[in-house]
Amino acid sequence: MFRKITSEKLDQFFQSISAKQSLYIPVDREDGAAEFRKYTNGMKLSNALNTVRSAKDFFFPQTENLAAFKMEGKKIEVKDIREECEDFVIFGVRGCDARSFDILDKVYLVDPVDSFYKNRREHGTVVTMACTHPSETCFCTAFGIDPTMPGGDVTAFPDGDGFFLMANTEKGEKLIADINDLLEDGDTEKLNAVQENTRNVLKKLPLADLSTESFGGERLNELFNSDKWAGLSESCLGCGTCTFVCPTCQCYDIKDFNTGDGIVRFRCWDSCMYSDFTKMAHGNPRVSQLERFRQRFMHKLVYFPANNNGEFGCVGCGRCLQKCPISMNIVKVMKALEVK
Amino acid sequence: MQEAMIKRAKELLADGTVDRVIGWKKGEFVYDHTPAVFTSAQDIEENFVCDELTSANLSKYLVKETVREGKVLAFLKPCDTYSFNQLVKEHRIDREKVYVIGIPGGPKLDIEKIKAKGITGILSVKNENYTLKIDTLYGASEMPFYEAVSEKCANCKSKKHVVYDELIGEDGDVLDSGRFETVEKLENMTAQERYDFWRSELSKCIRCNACRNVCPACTCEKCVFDNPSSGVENKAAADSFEENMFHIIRAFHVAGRCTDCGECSRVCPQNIPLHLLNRKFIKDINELYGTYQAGENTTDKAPLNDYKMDDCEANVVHERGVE
Amino acid sequence: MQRIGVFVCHCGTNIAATVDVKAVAEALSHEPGVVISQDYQYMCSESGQNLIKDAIKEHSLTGVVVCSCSPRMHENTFRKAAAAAGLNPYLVEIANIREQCSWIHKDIATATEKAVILGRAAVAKVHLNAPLTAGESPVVKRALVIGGGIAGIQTALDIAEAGFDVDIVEKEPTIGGKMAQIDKTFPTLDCAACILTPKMVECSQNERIHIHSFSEITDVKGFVGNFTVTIKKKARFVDETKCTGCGLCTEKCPMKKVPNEFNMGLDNRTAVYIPFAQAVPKVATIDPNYCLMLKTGKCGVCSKVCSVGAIDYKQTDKLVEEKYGAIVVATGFNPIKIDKYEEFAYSQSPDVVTSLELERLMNAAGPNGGTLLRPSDKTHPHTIVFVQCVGSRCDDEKGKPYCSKICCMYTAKHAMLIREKYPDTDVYVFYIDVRTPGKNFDEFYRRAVEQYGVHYIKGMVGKVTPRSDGKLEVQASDLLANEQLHIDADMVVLAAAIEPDKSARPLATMLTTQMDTNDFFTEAHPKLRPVESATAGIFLSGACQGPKDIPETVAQASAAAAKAIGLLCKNSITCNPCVAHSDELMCNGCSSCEKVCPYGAITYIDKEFRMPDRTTRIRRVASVNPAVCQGCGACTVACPSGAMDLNGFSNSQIMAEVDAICK
Amino acid sequence: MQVNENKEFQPLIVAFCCNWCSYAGADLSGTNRLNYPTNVKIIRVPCSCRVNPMFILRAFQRGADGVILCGCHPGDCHYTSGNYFTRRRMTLLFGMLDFLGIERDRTRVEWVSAAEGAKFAATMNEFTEAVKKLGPNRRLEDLRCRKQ
Amino acid sequence: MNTNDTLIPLLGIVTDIRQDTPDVKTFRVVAPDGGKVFEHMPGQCAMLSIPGVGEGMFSITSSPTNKEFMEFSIKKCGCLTTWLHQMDVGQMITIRGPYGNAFPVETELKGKNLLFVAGGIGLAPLRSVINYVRDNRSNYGSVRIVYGSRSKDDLVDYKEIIDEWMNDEGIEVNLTIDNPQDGWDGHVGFVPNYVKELNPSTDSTVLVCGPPVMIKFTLAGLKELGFEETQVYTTMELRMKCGVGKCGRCNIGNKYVCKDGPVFRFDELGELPDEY
Repeated sequence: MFRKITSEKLDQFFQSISAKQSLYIPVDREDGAAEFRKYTNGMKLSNALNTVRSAKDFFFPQTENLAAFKMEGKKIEVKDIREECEDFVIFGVRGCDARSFDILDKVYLVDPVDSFYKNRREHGTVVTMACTHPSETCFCTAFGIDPTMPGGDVTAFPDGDGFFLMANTEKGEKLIADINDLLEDGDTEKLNAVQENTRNVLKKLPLADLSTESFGGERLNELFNSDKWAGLSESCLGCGTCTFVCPTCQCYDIKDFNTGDGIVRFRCWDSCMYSDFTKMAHGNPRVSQLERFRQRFMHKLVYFPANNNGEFGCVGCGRCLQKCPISMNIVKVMKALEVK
Repeated sequence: MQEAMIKRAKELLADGTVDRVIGWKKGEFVYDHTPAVFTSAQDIEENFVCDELTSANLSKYLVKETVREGKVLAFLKPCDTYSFNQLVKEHRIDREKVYVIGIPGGPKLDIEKIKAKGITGILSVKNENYTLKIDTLYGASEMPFYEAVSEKCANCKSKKHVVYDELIGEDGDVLDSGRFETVEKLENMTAQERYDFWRSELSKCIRCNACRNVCPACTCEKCVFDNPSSGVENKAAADSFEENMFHIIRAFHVAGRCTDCGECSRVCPQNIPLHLLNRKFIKDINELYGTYQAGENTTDKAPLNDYKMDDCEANVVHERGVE
Repeated sequence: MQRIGVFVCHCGTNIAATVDVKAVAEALSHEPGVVISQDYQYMCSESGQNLIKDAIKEHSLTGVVVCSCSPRMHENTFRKAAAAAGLNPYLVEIANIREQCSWIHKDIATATEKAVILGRAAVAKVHLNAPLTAGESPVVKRALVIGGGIAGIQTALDIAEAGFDVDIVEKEPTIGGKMAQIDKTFPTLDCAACILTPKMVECSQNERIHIHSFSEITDVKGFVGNFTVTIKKKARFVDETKCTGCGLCTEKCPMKKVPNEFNMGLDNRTAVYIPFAQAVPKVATIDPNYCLMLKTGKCGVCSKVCSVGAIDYKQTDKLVEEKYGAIVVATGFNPIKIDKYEEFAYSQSPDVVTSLELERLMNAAGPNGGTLLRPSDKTHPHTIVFVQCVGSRCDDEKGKPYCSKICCMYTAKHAMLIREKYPDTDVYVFYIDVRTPGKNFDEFYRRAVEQYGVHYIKGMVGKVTPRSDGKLEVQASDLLANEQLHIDADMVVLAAAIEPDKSARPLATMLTTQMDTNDFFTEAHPKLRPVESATAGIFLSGACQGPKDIPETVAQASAAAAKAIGLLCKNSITCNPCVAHSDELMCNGCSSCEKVCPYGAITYIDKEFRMPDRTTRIRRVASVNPAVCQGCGACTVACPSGAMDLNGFSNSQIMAEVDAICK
Repeated sequence: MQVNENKEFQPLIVAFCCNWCSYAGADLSGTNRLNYPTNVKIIRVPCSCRVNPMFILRAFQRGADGVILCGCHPGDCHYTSGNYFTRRRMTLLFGMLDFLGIERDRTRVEWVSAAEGAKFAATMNEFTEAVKKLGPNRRLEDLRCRKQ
Repeated sequence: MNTNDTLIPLLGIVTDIRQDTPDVKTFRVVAPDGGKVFEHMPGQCAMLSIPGVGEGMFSITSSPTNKEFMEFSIKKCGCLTTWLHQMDVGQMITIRGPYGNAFPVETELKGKNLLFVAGGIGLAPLRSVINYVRDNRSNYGSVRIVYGSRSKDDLVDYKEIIDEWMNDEGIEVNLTIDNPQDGWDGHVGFVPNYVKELNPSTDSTVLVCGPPVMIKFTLAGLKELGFEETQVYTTMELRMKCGVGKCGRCNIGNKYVCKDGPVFRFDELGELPDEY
């Protein structure tokens, strides 16, 4: 199964998918940045390498309601206000974001399983898109990701005038089967050339030689106690930009909102960079920005691999490199802490 | 410029005038300079950078720095000096603990504006006669310098340093900028158009707090939006109302204090033109209560802490612009 | 858990007729924390209050909501009831379901619904009420009287008589005010100076009275019982302590062409001067606008002739700060400027004068030594026309809407005096109405008409035209005879309206007292508290509160003094506990709050804090003086971090009310 | 928002009134039996300057369709200057709300003295009508708080 | 629809409230239809909440052997706990759990001599173990309880200690308070010092819970007495927030208190970065 959808038929392709289920594709915004939007007729697929917000939103949205409560006198009534999740397709997920789902799975699908996340995962079909023009900020290869083979339920390989589609899972096969009429056999030669070209670019990336050698669970205490953290964290603003654009950051907070009619309990993204992140009634175990900054990077580079067979909690998408207000990022941290 | 700054920084460190220097540190790429505190001449020699991409306003760091012992050397661009003054005025910075060297300002470049041209894989950016020569992974590109100038510099309000201990380079003048043009354009839209505009902008907000945390006017010990007992705490906008609320209140809290340094829009990962909210307040203040520039000095009464008996009534809103 | 009692008042049928009070009580009984919800005929009655008291005890209530009339009516009643039952009075909230519900709505269903919502808001608020304790602040046993006219003098004398120190601040070089300029008083026709000057002397001799003449108030801080006032003692270039008032300098001063204010500019004085013979303090003052020495540095005659060396050309304005427990405002009045009334030719002819100018022209100490002569040619006037209500009872912008009250009587006085002294003079008085309510006033007026033959003509003077022969051609209408009159007058006297002194408006701002649109001070209650301002500790004396004649002024002056004495007798006063307070942990020390505080209640202190990371840091934080704060809340909004909050009207309380109303 | 029998839109109006002038003015309109709609619910504050913009936004969030702020006439503030600050704050805030496309007629500042019971009633009648014309507040509401 | 998510709470009713100390109350919670809301093991925690006020993690202080109800001893310190302290019997609360691991009562502790060291509110999690051990007395060796508090009024569960624990065969209870007090003829002094004075035999397994300083010095004292870190357990439930190890707060190094804890043996903690 390796068939092609040509550029001319792309609209038809999107239309026929969106006729059955919600389809999300990356589109260009007026400000030049790309974001995933629900497909409607006439929408144009973005050429951007990546969206500002990662694709994790589809499975782990910034806010989601958990339950509602009605209070009367001493009585409490719990109400399930979960919205029925319908099938949806995300088209155009890059290899880095696709990997982030694996990482999120290791948090949310392990016991105790998060049913909200699971529900969304089950209903979502991920169509990835192979990269052709990686940016200078890309370093996914450092984490063993091949952006030319991004995985997902279906992979779309652009060859310049359309996409070759490859189903990787049953869900993917079903998706392709549904639109099989639109597909045609194509010349894979051009595709091979594109892929080859991409691989060459990957080798030339400024961060191509970034090494993860120095990280992982083994050096936990050594890295934790490094004297480099003070300098690295000193200008951190303590904002949540890196964590919110990060495809693998998954910290959350649970909050109650009084609607006047009752209480809605919702979950929302939280950031370990925030000064009150760990503040609880009895105190705050991470009082300084140094500790919070260290936590974020230790988590991705040390704690997560320590608990997950060496797999890192970063996918090298480069969003934090582009978006940090003060240009501090995981690459600078890795380079500062690495053992040469 | 950079050489002169490095030289002075080393001298002032050596003669004990200051014991540390706040400036910018080189990054991995041509554009990712990080504000940093230098304590050694060697570190300065190797890593100090000041070029067309060192946009970050260093003034706010001095709130933290002046709590510490000793004196710090700060390199401040004209716009940063306004923020600095405002913070001194609000007793947030101990002026005595800072040695201010005024340096010429922009125009600084906005790397996002280059990327928005579809230029990707940027390896180097050079300004040759106001044409940017950009070397990328995919070959060389070029674009006019001014098309890549950041919003805050494109509408620069002043090249004048309002406070300094010494200057490197010449001092400039307050400029007659067209910074209110976009605000005016919006004012002349219909209410529905304005509503649609702001909804499409503010709905992008991810509440990362970058705008707030970078803002030199937002130095509250505890922000109301982080404070559960304020009644308006919220961590993420769970409804469009909260998106509006956060930005309205933030703009209101800095109204009359915002120096229009432009950092909020610069750091917004979603490119929301937040500075327009602040500029709207500045424009209204200028028009209704007389021209006022926050940070211009440390003495003038802030417009919201002041009044005139014959101020206009609030219904002036009904009489202006387009409904 | 909160235990809240709700008490719904019928107010007879005032509430119950349009609001289903039982339904309100029933609906509110389901609100969170409400343990008892009752209705009653009259909650403010003794038995109604007992109902509340009993419920507080029986149900150990932690909060009380009374749905009744406006809190402006009975908040205190219910607070006292709660306190009597052992509940902190500030745990009581009122839902105003009478003035703001039952009295304005007709439909029972919607009015009831609204009453429930208002009650709900009060319940939501009372959940967050904190017990408050009113502090006490000491009373400074000293009073300040602003203005040294007859009002100020009388007030000061009365306060001093009661045994308290009192300061008079007078902006002119001498006390005495307008009364000192008046020739005779109505209706007794006794000499004003003869009854005023002994009082002035008494002031200067009473050791409890301290006169700051030629001084102004520049700043007032503080609050009832504890005002701090900055007084600017303007440089008079004469050492008050040395000057004996011998007057030699005034005789020798070469600069003799200075218009004499005391005589309304009708003659001249010297650059160094004593306003009038009986001035108190009798101290010379140098007018820097005219003094050659001060202007050109060449002269110094006065210094040379002064035997005690009192002249001091280097003297500068001096600021003194004093503390007072009470302040009495007695800033008085002035006749309005009448240049705008071109029809009366005031600016064109010196023979058109105001009534106050006439007083000086007739006064023995006046420019003509008491002989009434035309200012223009110093001849004896044979025909004098008085015009009433010049600028009074006037709808246009030139004048004042109110009646100046004293004009009718002083004009009758003038007419009578002229007719008595110069029987060959014809006197015409043009009036709209003659207003003579006052003891012996109408009799006085009738005497002028009947006994002295003054021609009272109901009508208006349309135009006064100075003629080349020196006569003033007066065109007027006689409304009763319905005819036009032409009178060739020698003099025209205008009864100019009176207005508050110009210094009153800025003073009101400093004192945080209210004024009406005419700049008269507003009394706390027009009927029941006529000599108090709405700002505690500030009292009103004399014409600053409204036009008054001398006996009324003196009566009010004594009344204000009595009020001030009542305050000064207390050792301390209870403060309002609904004041602002700053959460030091959140305060940025940015000074925004201080800038908007009208009372200067906020100061900054450097305080050491233990930071979360166990280090310590010294931070500048705001601190509110609860005795000074009046609880307006301006600071709470100026504070961006929300560190500043207001007791009794806290952010969370108001938001709870909003939430409850919008529920 | 309340919906009555005939389904005519009934706006919810929150009125912040200063204790010294406007609240007394509201009382006076009651004393004089001057009608204004039940839509108006009054919150008493010591001075108009106590009203934080957050309270106004909060009211809109929770379902108010109009917010009006009443204080002493300029110059008559019981606390001397409170209403002057209010005037500047609200001018700027309302300007900002307008800038964001929120209907102008949903917000208002009105000076009502203790003697102006008639003005209070007239103002409330007028304001309620104006808000009624605008219909329910949609641009500044919180969907979670919308009444079913 | 699947509502069986661990973040969705169940309901409980507070059937009894006991004022233990001036700032500690013990709440008895049962399911709305009677019985326990869920089963647990000693040392596990539950998330209690009043919607709109907040959620909070509390160790379950009753023993699993109690088949009728669960109990929570809660010190007033924040917004939620203040609310809980103000509520009346009959109030519903939401509850989810149980969370975290338990003291290894069925494995490593079995057959061992046990030394419980508690300070202040730190007795709450240990009470569950103590009563579990008392109810399964034959499975364990000797039991000694060292419990101290600021004053005698601050001793939580004091009545149960006197009436039951002290009367049990083979249980030795040693109480201490920080400062001398009228009506107190027992030991006076800090817990760590008292432990050292008592000089317990090193063949015991120790369960410590209390304020961080107390734990620190107790551990040091035990080491002086010859105890190994492998013999000492503590619980760190104060670090738990969401309860399921996903919200990102509870980790100490790569260990998640919600999942790997809250009960830790000191040798395990020793390997972790110094962040607790």
